[in-house]
Amino acid sequence: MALPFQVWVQIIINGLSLGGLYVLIALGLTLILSIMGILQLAHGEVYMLGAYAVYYLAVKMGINVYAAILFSMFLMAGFGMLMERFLFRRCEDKVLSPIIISTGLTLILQAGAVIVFGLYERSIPRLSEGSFELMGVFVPKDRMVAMVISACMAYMLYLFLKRTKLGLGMVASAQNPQAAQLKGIDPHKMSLLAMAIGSGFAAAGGAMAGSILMLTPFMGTLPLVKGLAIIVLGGMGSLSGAVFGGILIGLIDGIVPVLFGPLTASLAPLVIVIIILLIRPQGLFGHE
Amino acid sequence: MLKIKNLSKRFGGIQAVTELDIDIKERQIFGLIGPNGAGKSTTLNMIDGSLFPTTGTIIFKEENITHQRPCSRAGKGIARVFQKDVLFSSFSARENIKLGLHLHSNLGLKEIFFPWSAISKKKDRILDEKAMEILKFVRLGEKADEMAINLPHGNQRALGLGIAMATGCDMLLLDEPLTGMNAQETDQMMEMITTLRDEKNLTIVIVEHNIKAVLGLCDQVVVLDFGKKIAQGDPDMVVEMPNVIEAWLGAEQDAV
Amino acid sequence: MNKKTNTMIILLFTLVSFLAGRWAGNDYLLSVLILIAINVLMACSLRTIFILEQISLGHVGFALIGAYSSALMVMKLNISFWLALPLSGSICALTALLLGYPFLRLKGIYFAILTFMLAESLRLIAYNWRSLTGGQFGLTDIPGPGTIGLPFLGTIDFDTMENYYYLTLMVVILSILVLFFIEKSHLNVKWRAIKDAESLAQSVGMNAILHRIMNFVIASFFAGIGGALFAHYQKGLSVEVTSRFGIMASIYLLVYVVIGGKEKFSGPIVGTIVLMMISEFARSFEEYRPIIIGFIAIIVVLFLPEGVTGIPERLTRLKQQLKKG
Amino acid sequence: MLFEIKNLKVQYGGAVIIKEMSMAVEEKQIVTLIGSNGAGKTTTLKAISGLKDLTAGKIFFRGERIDTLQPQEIVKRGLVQVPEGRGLFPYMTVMENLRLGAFIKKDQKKTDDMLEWVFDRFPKLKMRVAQIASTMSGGEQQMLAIACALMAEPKLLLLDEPSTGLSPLMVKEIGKVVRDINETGTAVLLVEQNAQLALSLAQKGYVMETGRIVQQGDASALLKSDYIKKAYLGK
Repeated sequence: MALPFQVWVQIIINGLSLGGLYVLIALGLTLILSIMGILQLAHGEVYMLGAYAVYYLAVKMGINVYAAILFSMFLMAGFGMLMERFLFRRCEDKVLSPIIISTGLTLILQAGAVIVFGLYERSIPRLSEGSFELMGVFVPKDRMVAMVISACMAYMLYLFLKRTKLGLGMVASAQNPQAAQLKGIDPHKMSLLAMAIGSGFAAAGGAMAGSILMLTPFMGTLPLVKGLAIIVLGGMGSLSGAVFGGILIGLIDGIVPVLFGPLTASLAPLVIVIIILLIRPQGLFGHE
Repeated sequence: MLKIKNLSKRFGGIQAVTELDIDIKERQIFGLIGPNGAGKSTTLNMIDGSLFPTTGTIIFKEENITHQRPCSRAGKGIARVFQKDVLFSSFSARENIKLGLHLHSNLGLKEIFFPWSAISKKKDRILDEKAMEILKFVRLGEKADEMAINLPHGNQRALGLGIAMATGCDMLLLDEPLTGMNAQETDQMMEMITTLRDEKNLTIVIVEHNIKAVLGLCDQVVVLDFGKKIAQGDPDMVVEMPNVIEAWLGAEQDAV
Repeated sequence: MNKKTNTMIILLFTLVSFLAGRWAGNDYLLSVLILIAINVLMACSLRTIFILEQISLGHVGFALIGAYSSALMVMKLNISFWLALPLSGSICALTALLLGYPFLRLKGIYFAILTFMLAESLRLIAYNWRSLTGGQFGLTDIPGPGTIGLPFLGTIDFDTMENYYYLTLMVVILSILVLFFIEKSHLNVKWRAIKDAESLAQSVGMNAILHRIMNFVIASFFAGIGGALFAHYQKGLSVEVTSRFGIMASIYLLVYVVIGGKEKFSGPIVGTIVLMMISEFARSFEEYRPIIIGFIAIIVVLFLPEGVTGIPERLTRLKQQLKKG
Repeated sequence: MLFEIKNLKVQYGGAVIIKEMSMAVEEKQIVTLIGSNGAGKTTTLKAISGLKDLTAGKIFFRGERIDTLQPQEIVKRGLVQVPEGRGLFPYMTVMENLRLGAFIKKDQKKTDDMLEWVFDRFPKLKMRVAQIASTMSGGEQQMLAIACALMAEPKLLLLDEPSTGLSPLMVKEIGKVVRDINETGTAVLLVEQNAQLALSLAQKGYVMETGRIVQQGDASALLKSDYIKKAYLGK
């Protein structure tokens, strides 16, 4: 495609910053899926609530944006743990019941957000003002900051899961829950931890999206759809798959609409997922 | 009956089966033995079609079936008794056998969608009789209407054998049929397997660890190790071979 | 609940819905009844997928295909409504056939995710394909079935609300009967066998993937019919996130099935009617409706996992336990 | 008495899986529980390690009642199980699996010492610390599973059918390992279908059939009894 070089840089950076957001969502979903074995369809609403929490903290109460984001992450982590303790833990099966419960939550939280926050769009203060020049293109700083934060968080999660005993215990619980229990790993504790980390990540994602885009009660649906595509694409419960898939889908969303128009863009993720699943049914990074 | 030529299978980086040649004659009871992870199950999976080989061919009754799905192989006369999914758990024993019979039930569209019509009922009665015959053979005649899931373990395995018989197969693949059975159940199962060959003229392929059963049943065995054939022949002879002893049986019969 | 109950509930549904049409009297109530009837069909066809232990979160995706294809056929190709209706179902069936192989190799949660993506992608396509679907403004002025002369009944104008209701009801009941026949047929026996032990089923000669695709195709056909009926009732289509074709609509359907009870054929019928009635009674506090449905969904799943149609069995079990002491 | 089960009963749904059973393990003993599939052996083990709720009965370990405890609490008290199917973490390395074996141990240094000890005992594992567990052969996996359990320094080791699916050669190896472990002072409860193996290793044996203990006593005596010979050894 004969696009000017600057446009290329621009859309790739857009894609990567979207990708960063998607990675945060997908990591949370994957963590919850692999450790608890459930599909958390209210994850998008946690993202939405996380963003609104930052809005209230930063705009209404005047707290520093970064402090507000941190606070919102802890708040949502707590909310996630409550969901695990009082809803998901009580499900009899792992597939259908959590789907219904989390969709029930989606209905409640979305409608609740409409009632409490109203339908008008709001925004969170930017993470950073101004822009800088990169290869002849002006890149808004807030996007770069968002990308860096996502990358750091993903790396910290990796270190936690690989290097700490608790993290290793979580991965173990995902691979063989019963054996993990026999090693003295409490599955409920691991589920609580997964929900806490996942929800915290979603809150961070929501806050960053809120500073780049707008806040609405329905803002959670899109990232949920993307997050789900990513976890199928990346491979069932694979964290590296989530990172790779997130960046890939982000780039597609950044590049394809500009190159081929919105119609192709709306079909692209599905087609790519189907093609990859035809070649590798377990996803890119999944185990057989 | 079944010819396997130059069969290989790779999973990612692991070579599960390497250049395997096997020739199974009619009415043979053929044993596939070897240590765990030697490629026995993989081979069985390629014979029944749940896995396709990387290279090589499988010929059954003069026909190349290498890339046919399990359901079409069932139509050609290959049936399998599984180790795990032995039976249809939410059906009764009789219905289990009838599901095995389904290839021979000759149901037309009309009977499929109108099971209460007179013709369907008549065909159903014929199926019931056939099913009872098979149930009696596997010694479950009295338990025809019990739910399969509630049967004791030994009965479940027998029912699995019955389902496979019901397909009217010529070749039966048995995946560790004796695992988890006590001596009495083992004897019964072995007797049934021999009868199947002698009276029903079936060719039988067995994967089994129980060395006594292998010696007692098989006419011919192939020993696999690391995906390769290391020995073939008469079972009594094979278990004396030094490389088989080293790889599989262990040096002497001390502790066990 | 014994086996006769399913038949009873279908009969009762038929009878009551015919009478309801007479009693309704005004267009508003009739429109509610039409939506209930369409949703009953959607929920029943969704349950068909459940028989093979799959969960579809994208059932409205097929309704969308059905709705748009029927509307476009009538509007752009001048095909008669009576032909467009079955054709739109067939287009859905064809789509399901094409998607069946890549989709149905996945099970459980992953199939659910794929169907979820499908529905959302279809919605976005309808939103972005302006030349065909009118984009965000959607299609307007979709013609109804019009006037037709029928033997014994004379000329009937199906564009009136009451007549369209009866037409919808006829199509819905006919479809439910077909689904019920399938439920009672040997096809369903095979599906249950495949659900129990897929590899064994294949080993006795059942083509599992073919059966899975067939099941998906049948369910999608009726979803398409439902969508087409909706298109010609609503006379206009839109694909906003909050519309009938958004993800939320799929979720509502799933909730109807589960709350009614997925194990029983009559489950989705009962679930849809009960929930849509509750939702209708809550009309005066519009904003709170999703919250009410959400709470009901959570409570039913936690405390009554077999759904409403499972209550009688639960009571019998309780009685037995009480007798035992 | 190190370990004791009193009048255990386990029900699942409507079915009674274990009707009534009692058994005991003394310090430093190898005790075996044999029986065919469906006799209730695995359910018994699950009940012991807290994975299944008891309908009735009591379980004692070192004088303490443990049937009301969570699985992780039971492990902390020194009762460690190697479940059927080995209970490894398939996509983790040998080293990670071993470290997880010591999950309940707080002291990092002690874990490292324990690791050395285990490597002395299983030199083959030391060469393969970076290998992914699922790529090992069945026998090696069984060894790794036992090694993992030892990392938790058990007082009583429960082994659920360690010989299943293994070749006769591997079965012998397992037998040796069990004897070795026992010589270091760890009591072992061995659940097996392979009666020959189990009874030749153990000092005491219990025979379970359809949810009940039908025979018990000295292992060597059981091995010679007509009942065992007929039902389990096929002689």
